[in-house]
Amino acid sequence: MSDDLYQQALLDLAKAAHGAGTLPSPDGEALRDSPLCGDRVRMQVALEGGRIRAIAHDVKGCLLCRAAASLLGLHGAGLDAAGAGALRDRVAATLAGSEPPPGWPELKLFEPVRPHRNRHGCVLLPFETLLAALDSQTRA
Amino acid sequence: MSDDLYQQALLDLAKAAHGAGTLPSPDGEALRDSPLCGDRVRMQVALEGGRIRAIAHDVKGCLLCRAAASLLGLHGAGLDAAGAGALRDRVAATLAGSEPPPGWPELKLFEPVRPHRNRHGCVLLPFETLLAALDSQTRA
Amino acid sequence: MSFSAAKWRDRFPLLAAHPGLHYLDNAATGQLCEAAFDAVTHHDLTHRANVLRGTYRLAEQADAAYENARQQVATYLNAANAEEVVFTAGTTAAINLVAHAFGEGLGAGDEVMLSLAEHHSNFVPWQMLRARRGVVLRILPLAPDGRLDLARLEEHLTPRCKLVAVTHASNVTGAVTELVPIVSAAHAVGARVLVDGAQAVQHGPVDVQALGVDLYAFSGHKAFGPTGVGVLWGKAEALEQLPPFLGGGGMIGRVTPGETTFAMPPRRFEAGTPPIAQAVGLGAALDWLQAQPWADMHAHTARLAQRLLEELAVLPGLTFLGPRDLRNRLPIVSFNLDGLHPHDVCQVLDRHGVAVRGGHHCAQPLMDFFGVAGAVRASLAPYNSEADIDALLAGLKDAMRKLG
Amino acid sequence: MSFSAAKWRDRFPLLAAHPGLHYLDNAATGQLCEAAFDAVTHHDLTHRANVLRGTYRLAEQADAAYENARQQVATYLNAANAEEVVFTAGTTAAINLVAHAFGEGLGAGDEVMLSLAEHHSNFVPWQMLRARRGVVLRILPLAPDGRLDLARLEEHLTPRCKLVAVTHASNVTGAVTELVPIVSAAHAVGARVLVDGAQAVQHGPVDVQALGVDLYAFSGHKAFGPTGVGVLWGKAEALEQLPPFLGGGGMIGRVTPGETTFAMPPRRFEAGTPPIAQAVGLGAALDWLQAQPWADMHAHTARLAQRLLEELAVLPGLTFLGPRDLRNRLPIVSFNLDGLHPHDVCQVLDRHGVAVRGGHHCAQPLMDFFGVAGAVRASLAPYNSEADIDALLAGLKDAMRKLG
Ligand SMILES: Cc1ncc(COP(=O)(O)O)c(C=O)c1O
Ligand SMILES: Cc1ncc(COP(=O)(O)O)c(C=O)c1O
Repeated sequence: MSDDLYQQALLDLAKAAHGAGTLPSPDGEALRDSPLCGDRVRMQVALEGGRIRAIAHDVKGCLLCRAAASLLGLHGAGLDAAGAGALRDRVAATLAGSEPPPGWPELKLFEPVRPHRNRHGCVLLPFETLLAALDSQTRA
Repeated sequence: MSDDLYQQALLDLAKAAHGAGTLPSPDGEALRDSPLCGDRVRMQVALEGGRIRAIAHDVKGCLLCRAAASLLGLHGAGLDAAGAGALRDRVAATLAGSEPPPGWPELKLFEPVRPHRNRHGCVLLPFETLLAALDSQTRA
Repeated sequence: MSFSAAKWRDRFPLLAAHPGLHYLDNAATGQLCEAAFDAVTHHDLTHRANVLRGTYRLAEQADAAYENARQQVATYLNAANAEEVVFTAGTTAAINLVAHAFGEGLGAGDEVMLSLAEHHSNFVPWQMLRARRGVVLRILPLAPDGRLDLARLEEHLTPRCKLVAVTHASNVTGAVTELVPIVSAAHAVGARVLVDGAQAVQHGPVDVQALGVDLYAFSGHKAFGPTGVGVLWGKAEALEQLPPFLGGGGMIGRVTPGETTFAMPPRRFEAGTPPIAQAVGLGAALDWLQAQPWADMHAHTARLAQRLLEELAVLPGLTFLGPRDLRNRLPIVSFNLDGLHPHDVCQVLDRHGVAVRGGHHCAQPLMDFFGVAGAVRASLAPYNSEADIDALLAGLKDAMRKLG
Repeated sequence: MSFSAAKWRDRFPLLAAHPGLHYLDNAATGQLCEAAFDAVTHHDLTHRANVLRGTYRLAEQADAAYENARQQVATYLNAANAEEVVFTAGTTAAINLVAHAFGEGLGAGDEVMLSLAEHHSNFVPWQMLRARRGVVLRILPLAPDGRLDLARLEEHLTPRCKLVAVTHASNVTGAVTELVPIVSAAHAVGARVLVDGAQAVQHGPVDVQALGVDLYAFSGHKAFGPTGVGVLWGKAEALEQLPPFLGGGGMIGRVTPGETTFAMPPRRFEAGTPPIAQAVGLGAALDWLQAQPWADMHAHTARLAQRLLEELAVLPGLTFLGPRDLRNRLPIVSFNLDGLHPHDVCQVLDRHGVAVRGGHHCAQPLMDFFGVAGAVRASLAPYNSEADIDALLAGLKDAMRKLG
């Protein structure tokens, strides 16, 4: 495990910013602040049969946060609420030391964040905002 | 200077309780609590031409406080307000390290209290209550 | 028996350095244990930085140390969750926090029940709340031995009661409060229960879940930890319902000149830079205490207290404040000697190397109940020994001779 | 020149033990000086006891040490009287004390004036007061460089203003507030002035009498003292007019279930066991600081800050938050690099052994004013050296290469 948080692959993922932008008519949407650093993520989802058809996000945040959002833009389609919740938990577990879940190879990029507990929130924020966006849809 | 707070002469002075009791029709009266130990002194004065003619006190307090009140009972007559104020200051100065004022030989008994700063208030309380009693008279 | 008071004493640097000191003022402040001393030193020499969001190593270490302390406190209290532990400046600060945060939800006619045995720190904040919001204070009376009179609970605990705030143990009589009936009666009328644990935690781990209480406060300095730190524990759902008390850095979500949102507990209640090194020291003290042989230690202090009670009882003119037996009671013994003022007695005891406190012990309503202005109090910790009791008794006899 | 940064650094045990550490987060927390460390250790090992009315030697020593610390603070602030010094848990606690005690006398329509540059600790307590009592908050705007816009003082300081609460120096821009015109304008309308000195006292002794302010707050941990302690200084006549804030032991005259009377300042404001050892440590820190060659030290830190400002200014995409010159300004430098997030920058700097902080620095209204979410902040103390600036600049270049 490299101790370097900022591997080239993580930088590339962040800068690719998969899913950045807005959806024309989202089914769900949420805005979340990081309570302590002022970072902010907006997530929009379009759904089909309870599953995510499309994701769009707008991130004012650090590279870790941007990479996490980009990862969701890349692979989020197809998740339902339960799947998104499980994913969030698996990401948290990965940060706490578990092996990343199969099928999400990019999560390996966050392993070096483990010892930096104050940065865990940066990685988790997009996942949590996605959950909130799905939840907003349920309640609408 | 003896380090012993409780010299026989001090005990004798306290137990003599000169001036303990009440005056039939006092010209001034005050009740003072020690803010931190709950001790309580009541002082009454009868005046003549602005000077103390008679003193009476009721003390719920420690031996130091009782000895100080007794000393006032013994020698307080004849003081006016200015004299009582000056006396209070001289007693405070004695506790702080100065020589006791002439004419009050018993104040020497309080010299061993000097290093015990938490007890200075015990000695001063009767003097302060006397001032308050004189002041109550002025205002009446 | 695996416990040795002499060996325990050696774990307290001040006591180890002062072999002639008979320290019997533990209810005022316990001596600092080596574990806490070392933890604070280590923290200040290797991990000192502000907490929250620092991204450099030192700050990460400071954060980890601070949150580890939170976990150590949670473990000692058997809290469900470390997030239920709020660090404060002490018991007094913790109780005032509740009086304000919980108190903001109360209004005229709402009731708060206390007992007559409370320390000023669990009395005055409620009087001040009464002045601010018009709540009614109900004061549970005491049985003649100073224990809370539970027979009169029903009479004082009305459906208008929103909070019961009682001490876990009296700092004057040592009487331990029977919390279980109080908690069930309080919960039956929908009231929360805040317990002042300032005198309890230093006598062994506490199980807040088993007690069933909602909020629990204590101080570091009485639990062999540093001054400047204390704890408010609260059930997660109880804390979540409380608005913040103090405003400042660290307790907010977002601040604009117009509006501010607040963080989740425990942070919501920790405005400003917390007592970081002191919390680390307290955590270390409790972690160390947790591993001690408490059954042996209780037997040891009870034996000393029993002897003290017995030998005092035969002194002429002696009156106790509080129960005369040791059932459900801490090794705290308060008394008066007829005609002798507590401060004079303590002063003479000091010349015997005996440190005890005289005065009202910040419990004037309880003093009034006993009809005295003050008392002499000897309060024991596991490091005390027969020699301390010997010195106390010899000193008392000397005081009676000298002052009588 | 009699000042050597390297020798000064050796008086800070953590820094002496970590020669590779470039600690530039002094505005968050200063490192603990040896004087404070030794004083706390000495106190806990030789004088630990509760304060107030203990009549045994240890308690007398604890009292004397605590009151001596009060005098040391008074001397550092040039206060008229040690009784004007109230020990608190920190700046945040001190400001909240004023917001409650002074705030209780305010009502709807009364005004409190702040500035837009305030730390959350001098913002949120007033917002909470507004919510409690309906006072109006007036926010003095800033000039483009982040300094308080004194030209607009008259417009915001109305005859309804009862209190002006402003920072002595910004924790983000380093700008030092010109207090004299503010104080005279405030006093002209009958308002009191509370100054948040959290960033000021660590840069040399303060003269509260010369400043003419009424109340002054600061924290121990930023002034090279312990965590867990702070100070509210107040003019005697200002403190005497304030009701108590927290209730508990030590701050009362007499307590009965019906009524309670309160002690005189400073005790009226020190409910419960104070942070005794921490106050002793803070007193020792200030006593030591008082004797330092401040003119040389100011020249030293100004030279470092000047170099930092100059070398940063030429980096591509760099923007400063705050004045670009050092006139009337502390050695605190906040900035952003275009496209780089402060936390990412700080994390790379950490790998260079450079400890700086990134984020909103508990000053979100000020961040909003500058139109940013956060910034990187390097804050200097006299122990910093050219080597620290070298490491910071090298690290920044690395961060630009790595993250850009
Ligand atoms: C200007 C200013 N005011 C107030 C505070 C709050 O100080 P503390 O967190 O020590 O209470 C700080 C420090 O964070 C500050 O920089
Ligand atoms: C029962 C009780 N409650 C509260 C307190 C107040 O604790 P502190 O002074 O540490 O805030 C004390 C100690 O003095 C106490 O004995």
